Amino acid sequence: MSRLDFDVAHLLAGLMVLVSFLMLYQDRLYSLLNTFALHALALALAVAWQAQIQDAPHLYITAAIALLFKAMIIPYALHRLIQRLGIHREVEPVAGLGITMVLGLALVALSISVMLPVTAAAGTLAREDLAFALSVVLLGLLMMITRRNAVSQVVGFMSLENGLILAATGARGMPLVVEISVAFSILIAFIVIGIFLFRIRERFDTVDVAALDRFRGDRR
Amino acid sequence: MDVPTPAGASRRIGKAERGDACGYDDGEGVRTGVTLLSFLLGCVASLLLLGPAGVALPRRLASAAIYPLTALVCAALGSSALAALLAGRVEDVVLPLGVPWIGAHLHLDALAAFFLTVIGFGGFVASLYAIGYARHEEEPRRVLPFYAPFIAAMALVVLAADAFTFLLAWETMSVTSWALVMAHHERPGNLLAGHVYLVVASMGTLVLLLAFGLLAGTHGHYDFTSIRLAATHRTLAWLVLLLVLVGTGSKAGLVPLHAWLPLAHPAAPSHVSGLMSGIMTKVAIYGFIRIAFDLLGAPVWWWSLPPLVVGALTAVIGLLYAIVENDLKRLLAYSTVENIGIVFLGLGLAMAFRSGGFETAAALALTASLLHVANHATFKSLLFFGAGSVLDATGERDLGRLGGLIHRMPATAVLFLIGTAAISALPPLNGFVSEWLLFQTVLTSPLLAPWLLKFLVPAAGAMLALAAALAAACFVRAYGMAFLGRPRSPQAAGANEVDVWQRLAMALLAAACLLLGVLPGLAVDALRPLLRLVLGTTLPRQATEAWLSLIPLSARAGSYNGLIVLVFMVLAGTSAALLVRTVAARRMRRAPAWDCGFPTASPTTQYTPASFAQPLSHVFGAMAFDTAETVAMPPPGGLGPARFSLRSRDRIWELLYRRLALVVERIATRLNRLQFLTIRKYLSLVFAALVLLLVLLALWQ
Amino acid sequence: MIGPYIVQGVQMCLVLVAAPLLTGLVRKAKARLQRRRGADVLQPYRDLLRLIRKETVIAENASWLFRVAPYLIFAATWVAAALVPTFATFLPFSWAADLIAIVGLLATARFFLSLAGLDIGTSFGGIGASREVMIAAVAEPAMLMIVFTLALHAHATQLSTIAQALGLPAVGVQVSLALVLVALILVALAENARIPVDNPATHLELTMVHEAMVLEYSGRHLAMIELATMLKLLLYISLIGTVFVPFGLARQGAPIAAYAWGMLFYAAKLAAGGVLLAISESAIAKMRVFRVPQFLGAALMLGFLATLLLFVARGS
Amino acid sequence: MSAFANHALAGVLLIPVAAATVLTLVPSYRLAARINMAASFAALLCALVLIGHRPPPGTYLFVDDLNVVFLVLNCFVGFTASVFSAGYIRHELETGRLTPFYLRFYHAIYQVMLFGMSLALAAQNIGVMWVAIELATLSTVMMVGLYRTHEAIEAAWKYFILASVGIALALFGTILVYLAAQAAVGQGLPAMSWRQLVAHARSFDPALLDLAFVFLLLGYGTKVGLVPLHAWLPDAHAEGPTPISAVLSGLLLNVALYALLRFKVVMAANPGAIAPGPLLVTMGLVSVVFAAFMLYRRRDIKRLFAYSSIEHMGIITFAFGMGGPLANFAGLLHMTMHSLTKSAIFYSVGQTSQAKGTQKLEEMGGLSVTHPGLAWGLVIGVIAILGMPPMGVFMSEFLVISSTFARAPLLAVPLVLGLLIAFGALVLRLQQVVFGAPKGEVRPVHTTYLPIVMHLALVLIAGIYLPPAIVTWFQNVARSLG
Repeated sequence: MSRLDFDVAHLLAGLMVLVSFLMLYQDRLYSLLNTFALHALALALAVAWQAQIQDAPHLYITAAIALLFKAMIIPYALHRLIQRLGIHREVEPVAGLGITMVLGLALVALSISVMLPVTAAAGTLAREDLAFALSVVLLGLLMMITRRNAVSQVVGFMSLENGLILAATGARGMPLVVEISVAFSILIAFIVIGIFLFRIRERFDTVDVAALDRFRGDRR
Repeated sequence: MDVPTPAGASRRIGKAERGDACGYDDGEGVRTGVTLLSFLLGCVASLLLLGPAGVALPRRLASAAIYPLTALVCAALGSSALAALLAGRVEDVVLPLGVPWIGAHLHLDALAAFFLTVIGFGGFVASLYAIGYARHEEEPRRVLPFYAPFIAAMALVVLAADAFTFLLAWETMSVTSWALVMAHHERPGNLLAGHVYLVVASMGTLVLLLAFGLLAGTHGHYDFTSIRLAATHRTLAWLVLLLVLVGTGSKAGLVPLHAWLPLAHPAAPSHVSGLMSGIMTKVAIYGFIRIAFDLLGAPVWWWSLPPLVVGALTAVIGLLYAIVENDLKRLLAYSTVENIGIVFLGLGLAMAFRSGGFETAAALALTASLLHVANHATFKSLLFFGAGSVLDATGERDLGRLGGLIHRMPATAVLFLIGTAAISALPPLNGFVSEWLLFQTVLTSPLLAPWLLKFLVPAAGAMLALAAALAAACFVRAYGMAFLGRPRSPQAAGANEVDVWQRLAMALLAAACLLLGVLPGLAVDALRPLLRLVLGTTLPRQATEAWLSLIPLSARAGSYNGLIVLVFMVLAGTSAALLVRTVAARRMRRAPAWDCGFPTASPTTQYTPASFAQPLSHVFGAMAFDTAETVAMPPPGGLGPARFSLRSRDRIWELLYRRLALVVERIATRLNRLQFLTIRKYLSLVFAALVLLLVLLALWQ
Repeated sequence: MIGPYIVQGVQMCLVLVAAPLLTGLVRKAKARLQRRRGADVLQPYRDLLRLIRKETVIAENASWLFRVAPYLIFAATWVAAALVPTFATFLPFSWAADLIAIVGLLATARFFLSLAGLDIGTSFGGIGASREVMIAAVAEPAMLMIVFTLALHAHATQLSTIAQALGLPAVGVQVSLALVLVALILVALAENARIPVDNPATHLELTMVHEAMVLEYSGRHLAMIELATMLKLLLYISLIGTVFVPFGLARQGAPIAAYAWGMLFYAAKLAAGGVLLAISESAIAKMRVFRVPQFLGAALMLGFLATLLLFVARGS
Repeated sequence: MSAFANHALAGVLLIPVAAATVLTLVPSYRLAARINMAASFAALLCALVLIGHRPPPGTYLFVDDLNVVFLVLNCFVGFTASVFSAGYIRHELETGRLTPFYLRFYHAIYQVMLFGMSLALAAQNIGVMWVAIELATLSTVMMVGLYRTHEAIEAAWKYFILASVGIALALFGTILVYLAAQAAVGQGLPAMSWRQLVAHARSFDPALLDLAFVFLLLGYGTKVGLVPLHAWLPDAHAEGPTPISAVLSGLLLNVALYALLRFKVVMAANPGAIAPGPLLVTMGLVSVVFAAFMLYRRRDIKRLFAYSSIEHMGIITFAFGMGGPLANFAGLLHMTMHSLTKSAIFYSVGQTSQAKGTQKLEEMGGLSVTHPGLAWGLVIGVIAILGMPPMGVFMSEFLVISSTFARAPLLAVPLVLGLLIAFGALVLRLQQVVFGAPKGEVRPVHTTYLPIVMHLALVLIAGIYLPPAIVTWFQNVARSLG
């Protein structure tokens, strides 16, 4: 594998991490969605590049799914959703942005340090790529738990899942990647539909606005 | 420290090294086929089958059929076990059940045979009694399916020769008895009784499980033979001993694990109460003997401390509760606690002597305990049946509402009187014999070398004496309040004698009390194979003594002959009576009792149970429970009554059980918050776990 | 070989005959100490006879137990008394019951006496019974501790053996024995319902223990109980005599003369004991019921102390 | 012969698919229920065939000693649950808690669920297994939300989100395993097949394996319901229809556990990797103790037993974590016994709550007076799950505790404490429901005892006599688990 291929792949992966940070940084839903579209785009590019360098054409399907589904349909659907349900436009972060950023940096550091002992035998690409993918995953999870807003939580989950796809495609010659990405797209579709069906406005916890008492397991 | 291992043990090991099928020392017994054992197992199996029959058979037929059948099977069980005991038979069989690669080991030897005898005859009498008693049972369906299996489980515990089978039977015993306790589930308090009982029981089982885990080692040799051969390390063995004491003590009712006993035993139907108090506690004692004496091998002297101390305390504390108790059946249950304490005291002495290498003294102590086991089984069953008859006739268990029953139910009164006299250790009945033997044992204790024992043993003797005296007091009160005086309630006034089966059962037990008391030598002789099995030595044969008197050590040292005492008393009494009748005026007149000039003496002017116990609780009460006596006098010149009220709280219950419950409750409340988090918080839990593990990983590498 | 059995028989009759005499002696002595002439020493016999002859009155709701109890009590006490060596040791039936068994027999008597007290269902019976068992609950352990100490001295609970062992000059005077003697006296006072624990002569119901229990008895029943009480007193005094003054006791198969000496010694012991008792009774006042446990607790402590001392002594 | 076996395996997987497709078209409830039962029964028969004859391992599917246990158990409980659900759903329809509209796809989804689990178990390829487990999860989510009540939807939602995250983590772990394998086995499918993984595990990169195991533990651990990943479990059990609760407790948890076990084997085969034991033991202990305390404050009977499931999953994980032939044997036995017993309990609980018209514990009481049959079922079931003889759970707990105490006493003590605390709570609730004066209303209910009886009978027999065949089989598996 040529140096260039490696650098480009590396670049795209790094780009995704960067965009994840950007997403953590957003405080308005629309801009968050746009950033996520960007994230998905980066993923599409990365996957496409992998398809190219691994000359594994089936990965193009994954790339296409990423491009169409995640970069276009989902953000659009979520836009509609926000309008339809009249969700507050701004995200309510649990912790301040600064803290979230620091946490994110710590996570990236953690993922790299965890990946360090991995021997090069796993493939020159694999180590860095995995480090990035892991950071994307962790950042997504961080986003899910630092945002109160349902939509932003979904977005967090989707970015997490982008990280997974990145890792999967990064893994040279991994079979079933397409199937997995499809399965995941179904999962996400379910979530979005779920939000729509159950008219979840603010956060995952309150399903129905009509019911004021929030039900969590046994009543106290 | 090195201890002279008893001859029996060493021989045992030797045999086993020669690859003996089972490392037992046969004593004078002969290893035969498995004829007797298979017969016993047949009895057990049929008892087990009687359980489903209790469900399957139509209601009327079931209650009519189950108890007689159980009685028959139990009689067969008991008598064949007695035969096995006398012959000192040793039989093993391994069934392909239980833990697959071990199988269910079953083993019959003198020790097992003795306890089987107790179980068999206890079950027999209880079933006889039940034939009559069950006529008043409103819901036989709640009793019948569990009654026979309960007995079967007890028998199986005694026959089991591997840890799994033992615990299986042990826990089955708990479950079935729990079901029997819950038979009258609608009575207030029985739910609590059942709960406490089952929890304590399973605690005991788990503890025993740990003990067996230690004994079996990492490779899981659960059968007793290999456990016996694997020499457990001394300190480890001590841990095992403590665990076993807790495990079996929780079932036998050692203080402070006794709390369930006075709740559960009275809650069950009376024939079951008799079984639980008279027999089941003995099975627990069997467990202790089997593990502590047989499996653990030669003891060190300080092993004997826990049973000795706990036993002595239990003996006294149990009675202190019994003395102030107003519920007849609870009173009996507390006195069971006392007797268990006495037995464990004897076992502790036996261990102490054995560790010192004084086999004969150990044999004496063990004989005393085992004899007390048999005796307590008889008179406690008798007393519980008596209480059951009283309950039948009056529907009352509260002593404060009984009285005068001696007129209404004469037969029960006589039999119950014999029971009380026996349990109060009065010669010439059987209770006295075992206590006498125990005193003899205590008197041989100067032999013991360790100083601590030198001080503890006489103290234990004092406790024993105190217990004996308190027992007499307690049962004078019980009998006097229930049967003597004038009826304190219309129910008591309208009581009627119970039916013939119940009387028959009680009569059998009373006869047993008298026989065991008059001819103790025979009972002691019957135990000789057992002693040889467990200790490797025996006591001198008693049956050959002149006049069948009991001479454990030497005629000069001390001897007792119940027969002669009985004959003398009878002669003296009758001759006196005849003499007086010849001399005296025959005239006899009935007149009102002396009333100090207040003719209208209502039954309420009698001494109540509380007022009878007042001096005793005044003297001893502070020891066990914080009693608060309050006397409310009317104002000078006021005509209102003066009221005396006694409030006594069980210290152990308050300090131990309630507090434990509180702690669990508090922690539960704390943790319960985790049920009510938001999804985001749950996600953060997952996230935290992930990050934690990753960090650990990063650090580890 | 019928001789020993005759001796045994003689002893049984002896205690029966001597008991009222002893009581009479005590009463006489007390009367003298109180500057009264007092009744004749033989008065107790007359009383018993009179009681027996009298018509018996029993309460309406008295049960059979009430009527059987006196004979039972008498029998138990008599057997107990007959088994204590009086003037000779190792009688043929002496091994039928050792000291513990004797204590047990007395306990039997007490057991039935308290039951009889409860049988009528009057408050007096109740008072008597409950106080009696309270006293017994402390007295019996004390007695057993005494038994322990003696048994540890003699390596036996067999009274004859004990007497023999303590009779040896080797024993000499020992602390533990002294303690035991004191304890035994205290217990004896309590068991026999003597002052300061109880007053046999009182007729004020609320203060009595023993008398309250037998309040309902009359006629021959009362006679039996009185006789049993006298026997008990005799038993304790002869016990003390046998154990602590173990002299002049005739061995089995000894010549007649030895038996005669034994008789004399025994009579002397009884007389001395009786007089001492009378003196103490005239000297001390009766104590409150609830001080009795402390009184007997002292006995218990003494007994226990003695036992410990002995254990330690043995151990070293 | 192998062809026959192949067909059997195909049957286990395809019958549910076919049935699902058919069932989507069947509008009538009664017919659907019958088809459902028939299909599950057919699948069970195929699974039974598999015990005798193993098909040769394929690239995507295979059957070996380990997963055949789970497969048979899966199909068996699936069948009994379908029998139970017939009566249960009928009652729900009559009482109007469910309408035919909601039930339109109930049976179809039921079959899909069974298919997902069977596939996950029979999968040779870790990717296929992952997809299958996700499928099973999605279908159960729909089932949990069946009642459309506020609580049901919320429970479903909670389940859905947490499970999705868990699945995502599991996928990441799977990818890592592939990466680790790829270097040694070479690219492509072989690098994802169990047999290859186990065969070459020792030449894998340990660092990658460790990382992978962390993600797999958390990912599949979420579905096992280990504390602190358990949050979805109680609500999903409590709010879904009871047949589904039984399936969840009896099967889905096992499937996730199965996945963990497989990966544990791989880990164990690699000398350089961290020992998975301590992690499993810790999580197991935490789950046991935590669940034990949580039992005390439960108001809802199904949630109560859901927590007891967490407790038992903890025990099983603990046993496997301890490792060694004895503990592994005990773990396998306990897992089997637990799924049989717990599903039996849920059957009786479901009928009980129908009979009492509520799931609130405090509104129940005196069941033994009003419904003796149900009371027997419930009592025996709970006695069994409490580890009381003569039931099978007793034997497994006996082996777990005694073997542990001999090896590591300090680990056994908290375990025993947890068991005891849980014991107290369950007995308390059991007595409250079964005994005492009757409480709550008494409704007519179509009691179907057959499933309960079948399960409890099996548990009873296993507690007294384990056939040597099964024993040797379990022992082989236990040895392979290391």
